[in-house]
Amino acid sequence: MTSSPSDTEQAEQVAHPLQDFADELAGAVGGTVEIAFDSVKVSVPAENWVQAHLTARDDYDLVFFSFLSAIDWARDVAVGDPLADEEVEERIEVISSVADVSEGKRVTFSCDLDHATPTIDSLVEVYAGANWHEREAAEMFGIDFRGHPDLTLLYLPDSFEGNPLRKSFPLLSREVKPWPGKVDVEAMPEKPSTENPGA
Amino acid sequence: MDVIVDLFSNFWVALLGKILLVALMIPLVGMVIGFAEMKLSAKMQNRVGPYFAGGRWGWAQLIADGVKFFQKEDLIPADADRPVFKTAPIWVLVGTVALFVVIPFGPDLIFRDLSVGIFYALAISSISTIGVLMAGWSSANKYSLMGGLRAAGQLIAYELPLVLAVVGSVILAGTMSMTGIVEAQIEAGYPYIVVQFVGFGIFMVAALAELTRIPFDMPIAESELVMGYLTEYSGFRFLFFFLAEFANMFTLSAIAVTLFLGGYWLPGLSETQLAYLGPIILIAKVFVLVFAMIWFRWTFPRFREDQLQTLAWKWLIPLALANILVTATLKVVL
Amino acid sequence: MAIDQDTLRHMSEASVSVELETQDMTLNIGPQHPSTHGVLRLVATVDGERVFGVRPVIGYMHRGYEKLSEVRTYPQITALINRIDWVSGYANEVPFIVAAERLMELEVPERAQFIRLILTEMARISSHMVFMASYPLELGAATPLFFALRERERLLDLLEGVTGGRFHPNFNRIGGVKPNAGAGPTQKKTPQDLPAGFFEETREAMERIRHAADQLEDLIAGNEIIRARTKGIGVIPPEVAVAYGLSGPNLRASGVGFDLRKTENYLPYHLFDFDIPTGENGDCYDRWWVRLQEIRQSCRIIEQAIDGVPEGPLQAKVPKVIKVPAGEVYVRAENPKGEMGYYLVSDGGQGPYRLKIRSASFSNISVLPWALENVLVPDIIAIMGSLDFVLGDVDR
Amino acid sequence: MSPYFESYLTVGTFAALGAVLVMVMLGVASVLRPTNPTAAKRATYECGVDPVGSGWSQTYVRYYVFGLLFVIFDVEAVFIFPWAIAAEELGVFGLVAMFLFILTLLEGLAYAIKKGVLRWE
Repeated sequence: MTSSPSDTEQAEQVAHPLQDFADELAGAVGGTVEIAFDSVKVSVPAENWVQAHLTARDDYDLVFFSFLSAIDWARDVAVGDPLADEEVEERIEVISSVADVSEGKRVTFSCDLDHATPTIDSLVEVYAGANWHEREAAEMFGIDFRGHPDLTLLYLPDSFEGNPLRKSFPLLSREVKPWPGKVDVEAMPEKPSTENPGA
Repeated sequence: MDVIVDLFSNFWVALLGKILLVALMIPLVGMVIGFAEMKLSAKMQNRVGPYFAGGRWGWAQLIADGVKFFQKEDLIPADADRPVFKTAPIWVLVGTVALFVVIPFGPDLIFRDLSVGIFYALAISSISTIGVLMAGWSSANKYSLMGGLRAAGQLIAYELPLVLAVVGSVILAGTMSMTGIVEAQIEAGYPYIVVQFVGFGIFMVAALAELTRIPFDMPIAESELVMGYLTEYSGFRFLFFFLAEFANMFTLSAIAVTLFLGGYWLPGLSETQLAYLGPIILIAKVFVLVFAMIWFRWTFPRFREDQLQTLAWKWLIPLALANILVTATLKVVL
Repeated sequence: MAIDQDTLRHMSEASVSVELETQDMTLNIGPQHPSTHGVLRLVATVDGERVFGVRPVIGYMHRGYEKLSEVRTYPQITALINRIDWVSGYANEVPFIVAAERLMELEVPERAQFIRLILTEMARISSHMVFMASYPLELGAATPLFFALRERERLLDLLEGVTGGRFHPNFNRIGGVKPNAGAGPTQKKTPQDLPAGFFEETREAMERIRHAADQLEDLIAGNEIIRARTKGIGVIPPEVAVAYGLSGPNLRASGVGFDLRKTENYLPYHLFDFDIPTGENGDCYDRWWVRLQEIRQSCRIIEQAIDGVPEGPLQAKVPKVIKVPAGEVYVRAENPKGEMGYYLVSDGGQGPYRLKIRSASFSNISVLPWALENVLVPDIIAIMGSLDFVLGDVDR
Repeated sequence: MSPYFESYLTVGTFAALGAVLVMVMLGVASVLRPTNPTAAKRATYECGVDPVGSGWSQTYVRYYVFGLLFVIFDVEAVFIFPWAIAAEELGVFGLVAMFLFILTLLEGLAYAIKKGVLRWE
C-alpha cells in the first residue's frame, strides 16, 4: 500500500523502525542520516565515500548495488524550473543506492560535490556494477570519478561535448520546435540559438 | 514408337534427354520441397503459411519468390574476391546435379548405373563443401568467414559417418552399384533398414549435418552469424544455395532410400509393375524422409560447434565402425 | 653462396616474427543483428570461435527520458515512461505513479490498487512470454516462438480491453487508475469500471497460460540440445550478480531468493500467496526456468486478486493541476525484467526537479563484459539472450 | 564408345549442366535485374557499422585438426570399401584383418580425443 498520511504522522512522532539501523550505519560511516518515506538517506563527506560503501557492503550486508546517479542543484537553468528555495546551495549531489537481498533494507548514500568541478572516488572496486553507472553520471553531469578504469562516454556519440543532465544544458529540440509542455508557456526565443553544444 | 526408342538408344540423344530432364527436375524438386517446407512449418506453428499467390493454398508462392529473385540486384562486396565469390554457387550446384546420375528411379531407370555408384555419390556430394568454403572465404566478411570455416569443419566431420554408415549395406549387397544394392534387397526380401537400422540412423544424422540444416545449421546460424557464409549474397546467387539445399535434401534422401529402404521396390509388385511404379514409389519414400528433415528443422534448436564435433568423432564414427564389424561378422559367420 | 651472418639472422628473425604474429579479429555483433533485441552492439575480440572479451556499446536508443522529464508534467511523464521497457509497458508506470503519490501522501483506493496489481502481473506474464518466444529462437528453435506469442496476444487483448492500449497503456493516474477506461473492442462499456466479463475471461486466460507453460516446458526443458546449450553456460554466481546489481529473474536464477514484491509495499502483494522460484546454478537454463515458474506464480497471483477485487472508486481526490510537494523519494518495483525504480526529486512544481530512472536491463547487461569472457561465439548469444533485456530499458 | 567412357561422359555432362544452369539463370536475371551498385551497397556487412579492419583478417582455423583427422580416416575408409564388397568371399581371414584394421583406427581416434582435439580451449 502506498504510504498514508497517518503513516508519516507516526513516523514523525514515533521513531521509525529503521531509525536504529540508520543511526548505527551513519555512525559507522561518519555521515548524517535522514529518513523520509521509509527510505534511509545517509550523507557522507566525499573523502568517506568509498569507505562508507565498503562498510555498508561488508558490515551491513548491503551487497546489492542498485544505482548511482547525481542531482544538479542549480540556479542557472536552461530548461526546467530553477531552484525555488533560496536556501539550497548550488552543488552536484551524487547519490548511490545499495540494498540487501534478504530483508529489503535499502540505503541511499549521498555526497555533495563542488558544482564547477565535481570529483569523487570511483566505487568500481567496491561494487563492480558501479562501472556503467559512473560512466553515465560522468557524461551526464561531468563528474570525474577518480580511479575509474574506463571513463568513456556511455550513451553519447564520441564527439559529443557537454553534460546533458546539467540544468544549464539546453534542449535543442525545444528551442527549435515549441512543445505545449510545462515550460513552454514562456515566450519562445526569437530564433534558435546557434551556440548549442548539443547541436 | 520404334523410331523414338532407336533414337534414344543413341548415346548422345539419350544424354541430351537426360540433362534436359535433370535441368527440369532440379528446379521442380527445389520448388516442391521448398513449398512443402513452408506449408509444413506453418502447420507445425499453427499458421496458414503461403496463402495468396496462385489462389488455392498459395501454390505459386515459390514461383513468385523465384521471379522476385530474378529482379534482385546482384551485389558483390567491394572487398570480395570477385571470381571466387561469383563461382561459389556453381560449385554448390555442380555437386547436386552430378548426384542425380546414380539415383535409380526404377529397375532400368537410372541416368547411369556406375559400378562404384555409392562411392561416386559420396565423393561427389562433398564438392558442395568447396563451394560453401569458397563463398565464406571470398565474401571478405567476418560472419561469412566464420560460417565458411564452420561449414568446412562440419562437413568434413560428417563426411566420415556418412561414408562409414553405408558400408554395412555394401557388405550385405556385395556391390557398390546403386541398382545392385536395390536388387540385392529385392532378392533378400527385406529392405536393409531391418538389419542396418544403426547405419540408417547414422546416415540420416550425417545427412542432416551435410545439408547444414537445423539442428546442424551452425554455418548459417542466423542468430549468431547473421546468415553465415550467405551473408553477402543477394539475388539469384543467393537463391542457388537454397536450390542446392532443397535438391540435396532430395538426393541424399534418395540415396538413403536406395541403401536402406529398398529404393524403388515395394514388396508384392512384379518386375513390370516396378518398371512403371518405381519412380513413384521412390519419390514417395523420399518424401517421407524429406518430411522428417523438415520436421526436425522446425522442432530442434541448434547445436554448438564443439558439441557437433564431439557428436561426430566420439559417437557417430565409432558407432559406424562398430556397425561395420558387427555386420561383417554376421555376414561371414551366418 | 655469400650470405653474411647479419642477413641470415635478419631472415630467421623475419620468418619467426611472421609465424608468431597472430591478430585477433574484432567482430561486431550489432547494432543491426538478429539477436541483439534492438540496437545493442557488442564489440567482441575473437580468435576463431573463442571469444576473449566483449565490450558492449549502448546508447543507440538513448532518448533522454531523464532530461525530458524535467520539462514535463507528471501526467505527461506517465505517457513517456511507458516506452522504457516496451515489452511490459504497463509495469513501468506503476513505480513512478506510486513515487509521486508517496510525495503527495495520497491514499489510493483499494480497487485501483488491485487493478494495478492485476495488470502488472499480466505485463509480467506477457514479458516473460516474449522471452519464452525469443530465447529458443536464439538457440535455433523457431517453433516455440509462435506458441508463446499466441498466448501473449490473448493477454494483450485483455490489457487492451481494460486500458485501450496493447503496448503503451498509459492507464495510471496519480491517485488511481484512469476512470472510464473500460470496454474492449467488442465489449459493452461499463462506465468507470473494468470491461464486462473481464474476470471470466482473465480466469480462462490464466488456464490457457498454465497450459502453455506446461507445453513450453515439454518443448524446451525436455530437449537434450537445449540442455546441452544452456546448462552450465553463462554461470553467474550470486556474489557477482548482486555486485553488478542484477535483479529480477536473473538474480533469482543465481540462487538469491529476493523479490521486491515481498519486501516493498508499492502494491498489495502481501495479501496473496505466491512463491519465489530460485535457480541453483545461475546458468542460462536456470534463468529460463525461473521465468517459466514466474509465469505460473503470476497466474496464481492474478487468480487470487480477481477473487478479491473490492468495490469502490477508482481514483482518490486529486487537484486538477497536480503539484507534488517538495521532497525526495525512491520507489522501486519488481518489474518483469528486475528492479525498476524512480528516484523522484520534486521542488513542489508540476513536474519533477530530477527523475532518475533505475532500469533493470541496464544493470542486467552491465554484467556482460564479465560473463562473456572466454566463451565461444554461440555462447554469446545464449548468455545474452538469457539475460532478457530490452534496449529501451537499457538506454532510456 | 566404351561403356566406361560413356559413364565418364555422363558424369562430366551432368557436372557441366550444374555450371550451365547457374550461368543461364544468371544471364536471364541480368536482363531483368537493376544494376546500381553504390559504395554503401558494396560495403561489407558488419551489423550496420563500418567494418573494423578488413574482412581479410586472420583467424585461428580451429578446424585444421579435424581436417588432418579427416584425411587419415577418409583414406582408410577407402580401404574398407573394397573389402566390404568381397567380405563374404574373404571369409574369416578378411574379417580378422578388418577387425585389426578398424581397431587400429579406433585406437588412433581414442588417442586424438585423449590428446584434447575435441576440447575447445
